Amino acid sequence: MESVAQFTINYWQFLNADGQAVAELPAFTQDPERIISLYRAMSLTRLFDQKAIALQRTGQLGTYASPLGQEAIGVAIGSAMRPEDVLIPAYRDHAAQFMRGVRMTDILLYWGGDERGMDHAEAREDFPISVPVASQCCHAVGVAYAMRLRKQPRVAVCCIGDGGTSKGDFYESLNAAGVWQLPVIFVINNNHWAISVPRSGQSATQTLAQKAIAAGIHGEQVDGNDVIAMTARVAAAIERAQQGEASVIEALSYRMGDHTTADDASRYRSQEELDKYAARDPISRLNSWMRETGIWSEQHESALHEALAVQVDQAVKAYLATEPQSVQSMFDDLYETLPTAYKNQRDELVAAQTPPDGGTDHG
Amino acid sequence: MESVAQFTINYWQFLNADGQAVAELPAFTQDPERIISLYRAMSLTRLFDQKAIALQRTGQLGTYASPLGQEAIGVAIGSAMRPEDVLIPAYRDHAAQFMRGVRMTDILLYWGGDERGMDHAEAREDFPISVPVASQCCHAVGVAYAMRLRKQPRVAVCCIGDGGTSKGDFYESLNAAGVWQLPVIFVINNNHWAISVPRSGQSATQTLAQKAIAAGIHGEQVDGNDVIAMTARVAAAIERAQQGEASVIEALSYRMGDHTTADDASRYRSQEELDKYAARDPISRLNSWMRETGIWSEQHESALHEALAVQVDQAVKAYLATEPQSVQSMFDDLYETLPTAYKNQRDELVAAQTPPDGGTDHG
Amino acid sequence: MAEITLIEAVTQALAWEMADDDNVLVLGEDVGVNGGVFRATVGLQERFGAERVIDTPLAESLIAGMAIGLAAQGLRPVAEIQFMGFIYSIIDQMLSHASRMRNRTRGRLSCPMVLRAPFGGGIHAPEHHSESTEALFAHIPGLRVVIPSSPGRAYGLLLAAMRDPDPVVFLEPKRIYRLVKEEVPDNGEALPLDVCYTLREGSDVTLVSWGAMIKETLEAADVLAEKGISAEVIDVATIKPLDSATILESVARTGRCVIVHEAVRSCGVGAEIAALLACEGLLHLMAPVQRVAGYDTVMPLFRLENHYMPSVQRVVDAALKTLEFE
Amino acid sequence: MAEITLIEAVTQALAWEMADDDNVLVLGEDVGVNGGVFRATVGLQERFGAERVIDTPLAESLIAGMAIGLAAQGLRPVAEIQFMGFIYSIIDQMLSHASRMRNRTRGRLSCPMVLRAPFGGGIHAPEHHSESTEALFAHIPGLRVVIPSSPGRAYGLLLAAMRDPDPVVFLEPKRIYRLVKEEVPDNGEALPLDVCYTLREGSDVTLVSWGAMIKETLEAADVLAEKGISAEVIDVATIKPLDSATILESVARTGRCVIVHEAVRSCGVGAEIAALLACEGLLHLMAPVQRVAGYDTVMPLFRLENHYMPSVQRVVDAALKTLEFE
Ligand SMILES: Cc1ncc(C[n+]2csc(CCOP(=O)(O)OP(=O)(O)O)c2C)c(N)n1
Ligand SMILES: Cc1ncc(C[n+]2csc(CCOP(=O)(O)OP(=O)(O)O)c2C)c(N)n1
Ligand SMILES: [Mg+2]
Ligand SMILES: [Mg+2]
Repeated sequence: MESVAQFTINYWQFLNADGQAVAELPAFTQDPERIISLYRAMSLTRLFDQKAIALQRTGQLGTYASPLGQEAIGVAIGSAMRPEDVLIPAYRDHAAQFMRGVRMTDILLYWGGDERGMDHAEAREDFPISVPVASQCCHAVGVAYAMRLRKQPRVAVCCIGDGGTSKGDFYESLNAAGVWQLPVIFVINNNHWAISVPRSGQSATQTLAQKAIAAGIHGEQVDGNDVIAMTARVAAAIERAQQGEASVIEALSYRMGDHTTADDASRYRSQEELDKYAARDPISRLNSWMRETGIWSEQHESALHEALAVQVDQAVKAYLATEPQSVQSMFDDLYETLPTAYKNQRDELVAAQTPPDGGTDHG
Repeated sequence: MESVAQFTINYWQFLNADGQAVAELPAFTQDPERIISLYRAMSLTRLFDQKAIALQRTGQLGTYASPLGQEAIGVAIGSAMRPEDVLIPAYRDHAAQFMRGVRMTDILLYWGGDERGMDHAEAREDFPISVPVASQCCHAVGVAYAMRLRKQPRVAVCCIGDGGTSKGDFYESLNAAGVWQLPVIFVINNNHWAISVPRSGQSATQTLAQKAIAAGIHGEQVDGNDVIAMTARVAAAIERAQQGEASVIEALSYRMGDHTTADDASRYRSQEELDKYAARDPISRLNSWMRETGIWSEQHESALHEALAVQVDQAVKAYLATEPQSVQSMFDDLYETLPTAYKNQRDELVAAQTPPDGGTDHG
Repeated sequence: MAEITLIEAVTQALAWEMADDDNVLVLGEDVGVNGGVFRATVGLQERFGAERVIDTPLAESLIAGMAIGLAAQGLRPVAEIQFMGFIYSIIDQMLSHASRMRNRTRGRLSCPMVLRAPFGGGIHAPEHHSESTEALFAHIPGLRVVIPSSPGRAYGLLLAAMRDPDPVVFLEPKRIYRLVKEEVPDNGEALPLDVCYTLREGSDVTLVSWGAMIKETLEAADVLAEKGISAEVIDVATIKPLDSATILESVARTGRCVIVHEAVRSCGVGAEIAALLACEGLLHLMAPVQRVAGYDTVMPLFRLENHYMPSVQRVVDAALKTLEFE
Repeated sequence: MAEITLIEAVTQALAWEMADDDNVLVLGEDVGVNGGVFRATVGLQERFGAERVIDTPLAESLIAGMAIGLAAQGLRPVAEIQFMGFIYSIIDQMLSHASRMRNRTRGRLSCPMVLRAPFGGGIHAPEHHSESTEALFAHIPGLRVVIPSSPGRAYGLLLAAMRDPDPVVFLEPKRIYRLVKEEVPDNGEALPLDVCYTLREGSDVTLVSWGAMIKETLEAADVLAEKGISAEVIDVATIKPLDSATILESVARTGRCVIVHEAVRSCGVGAEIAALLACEGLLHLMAPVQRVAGYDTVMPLFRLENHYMPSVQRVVDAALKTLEFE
């Protein structure tokens, strides 16, 4: 018997749960603007989230998936990506989408049952939200392959949850990324739950980062509630990706809210667990550090919140004021040109909306 | 940054390519009977294989997948398994199936286009051959779950190829086996090719054994052409499985023949490569060692071959003499009881075979 | 006896059968502690233990494939796919293995599994949560596909599905999960599979439907009755194999047929029923067959879903159209 | 100009388009060095390089999903699934993403991909290598499903598929891959999608088919002609969307229709065509529609496959049956 292969998984953290630096901080942290922009983005996401949940509770939004407590992940992704990169998100990644230029109104439209939310004016090459878990990973491989084929210095960044790592599509994609040395990064939001199934119910592995070992690509674990670590590590992965090394980043976080507004997490998890993770909050952590380093104050905080509240309110207003789509819109982008075969049906649909004068009343 | 998880993959070999012991041999090698039975089984598989190819070439068998050069893997699996265990084979595993009691005639029937080959009289709980690559891995999980639920000291052994390790089903199954600590073993026949795609085209990993790391189960590499190593390591995995530790065994071998009789491997691989691997043949390797240890001679060899030839000939005769199934057999096991809805069709089918007297002639 | 909803009838059937037969297992995503995202399996894990009510990893192909392995070992797995929108990755396991295990082994092994999944629109669910793709399964030989339309039939048909020796895809119309309540005695009595249920007799036109659309179809029959038109309403219930005798017999009497389903029109199960009439019931037909179905487009997000789904009005209009022919 | 087979026409179309449009890529299992297990992509990797003719790992969902990513980036992927028997694990990607990318993003992204797969029985292939399950794709809104039945149509329709702005499932009847040869000018001229091809005009009965069964259908028309019966033969070619006008117009003239397909009868595409006649062509029908199809059972292993597949005799018998009605 001889040992023929050895592997190690590393864990990265810069700020601990109390906002204290536990390692030498990356250079970008010297730039208060940059730090404040991360802070602002996380705060915006949280405010948006509260608003979205309120809209849902009052019947003005459909089922909605909250990223509460996981804002650092999306913000770091969005912050490290360049405009020319492509984001392939799942359904809990609007923090990243906002950073990419997707409007809050678009996200509200989507969860409000309107396809136009996926037709955002910015980030035109980014993928729309993917609901079928892990299916988006295969798209990321295709996007990255296209970039490599065209010798473009771009990367594809794909988001997935801890539950999603159990799906075949996730693995098939990692494996292919390894074979072709593609510029792609898979960021796992390990928020410890997949609806009611805990992380331990998904996989017996010590880490999710080690899934990368099965694909021969880079894998590492990062404190997903440390936006500095996340930003640094996603940036490093983007560097590697351009050299042809794909990565898995397991971002350790926690789903502080229900799975979606249709869920009631108290059925399956304890308040103690919530309390434990509340203490690791990404926003208050960065806040502590910013105050410690003197770049942030109570005044800054309230000014920020006022500004953000205005922004969110405007987005909500725009959402609520959006004219509904025509019914025939459901046919209009089915194909580039609607085949003759379906024209009748489109006509029927339109006719069904406008009962002809003097039409029979079947009530 | 800190290292949070470390992994090692080990490689096992007892007899090197020349048949020399390179490590202390396991106890069972002291028993000449046992060794000779392994040798006999490998030789039988090879003789059967030659015959099957000849039958195919002469139009007496359909497309057929040869295990040439990989006989040690199936023989070791079959030899290490107990009757109460369950084999879940792919399509190149008849060496293992023979050891389980499946008749050569049954395997010929299957490749000869007759379903009755899957209705073998022995090993009634073993799965039939699985053609959709990797799909059988999920079945193995179910079988192993049933064993664990019933607290039976049995294990499920699932066969798959190197190409099959790229499929989502393979990974989903390993992962589930880890979660539930199931008594299941996945043996990968790494014969270096998946039709025309070389091992390197399937995965960037150094080994296939390390796929186990993504599932938190045991993984190791074994010289798949060393029947002693394979037998010992499958036996060890059966032990572990009963303690709730699932395993992946990557058996390093080589596909000496074409993918199937429908393939022409000379289109995509070199004679040099074939020559290199021919020197690692599992049968001649064991033969060398047996002769070295004095339990085997030229006389033994020719007596064995005579006996095996008779056995194979009988099987072929029985195959060729098998009466065809009735046409309606295609309906008879569709459901336990054929639903009324399909009775007409069964009648139509039967009627189509027996043109009524005086029926119209549409020629 | 209390009245229960369709989803409660599902739970009741599962619990009855698990209590009665140790071989019955439930597996799927969130079926355990959480009792299923629709609460179909609520209380089962507490009562029957985590070994028999299994929360699986998030892996649908595994769920179906594992059920095949369990069934081959003589267990009776009832697998849940959380929404029909996530059922597609199991088609391979169902088509290549579950449906043909008995056939390909000439009866040596079999696959007595049930695959449950909620389906259909109308509850303002997120994307991919509202489609009706039962036709995909109805084309696979060796399967049964069963769809209840009331609490009583949910109970009786699910019991029958669990006792059936062959694989059954059991699709639950989630829009009517909690819409009506009825008394469903918990007596373990199954209802027959492979037969249509005639819910209302009539002589002028035959309305054929299944699942949630039975609601609109019955309402349409009421509207027609007010107009003096007597509509027969048939709940297909088992869409594969199809009980063509009941449908043909009815159309032989009425001469007119409207088929109602939520699924996309083209190649839906309605096509098979219309084909049945064109092939075997032509001489009975006094008017063209009408199909009132989902449009041949992607089920829209929920703002427009009500426009997509067949309405009572559309069913009534279609019936009236068939009656224009003398 | 040399005559070529259907499979050679496929290769010719791929090569033409790859030479003409740098964005065209071919991907799949064994499509590279090996040139495909049926030789459809032979020579392409040599000519266009391994970056554009991609041997993938053995992972079908990846192949389809990756094609979606490539297409979203403006490439024109032509993905091969080695046999239709291994296509089922991509239904999720095709249904949930490829078919609806344009619709769900309101045109922002689209999915101009082609998915090629050989299908059908009759070549004594191993298990799972002989089924015809085109109906599964014909039920998915947003897709096109195209099936050629001759070298010329293989060339012209495949070119059209590769140039189509939306996803096309292109199914190749492997039984006739090498059965006939014809001259197919390599001129890059596409044939129209979404229309039926009338291969033979006739006035007594309409025979509708597609793919390999066109052979038996044409032969049946010959047999019928000998009996003085004039059969029209329609090759549906694009089974989704369906060109109902051509079929209805023909049946309006003949009053009789026989639909021929290899796939399982229940919920096959034949059902949709028969439904079309029941719904929109009823008044033309002078006799019940006949479906000559694969039986509703698992395609048997090859010893019995010829008994399973529709024969010329069965088509002729069905046509004669429709003619019994006056
Ligand atoms: C393939 C698939 N199966 C099931 C579902 C239903 N579902 C939606 S989210 C979810 C859990 C996902 O958990 P995870 O991947 O950890 O992401 P999280 O929601 O925690 O962000 C499930 C089962 C789905 N959307 N897709
Ligand atoms: C899911 C699936 N895709 C494709 C095929 C076609 N096919 C049959 S064998 C094979 C290669 C398998 O290679 P490997 O797993 O290494 O096994 P080997 O044949 O070398 O024993 C392929 C692609 C299949 N049978 N199943
Ligand atoms: Mg999660
Ligand atoms: Mg191999």
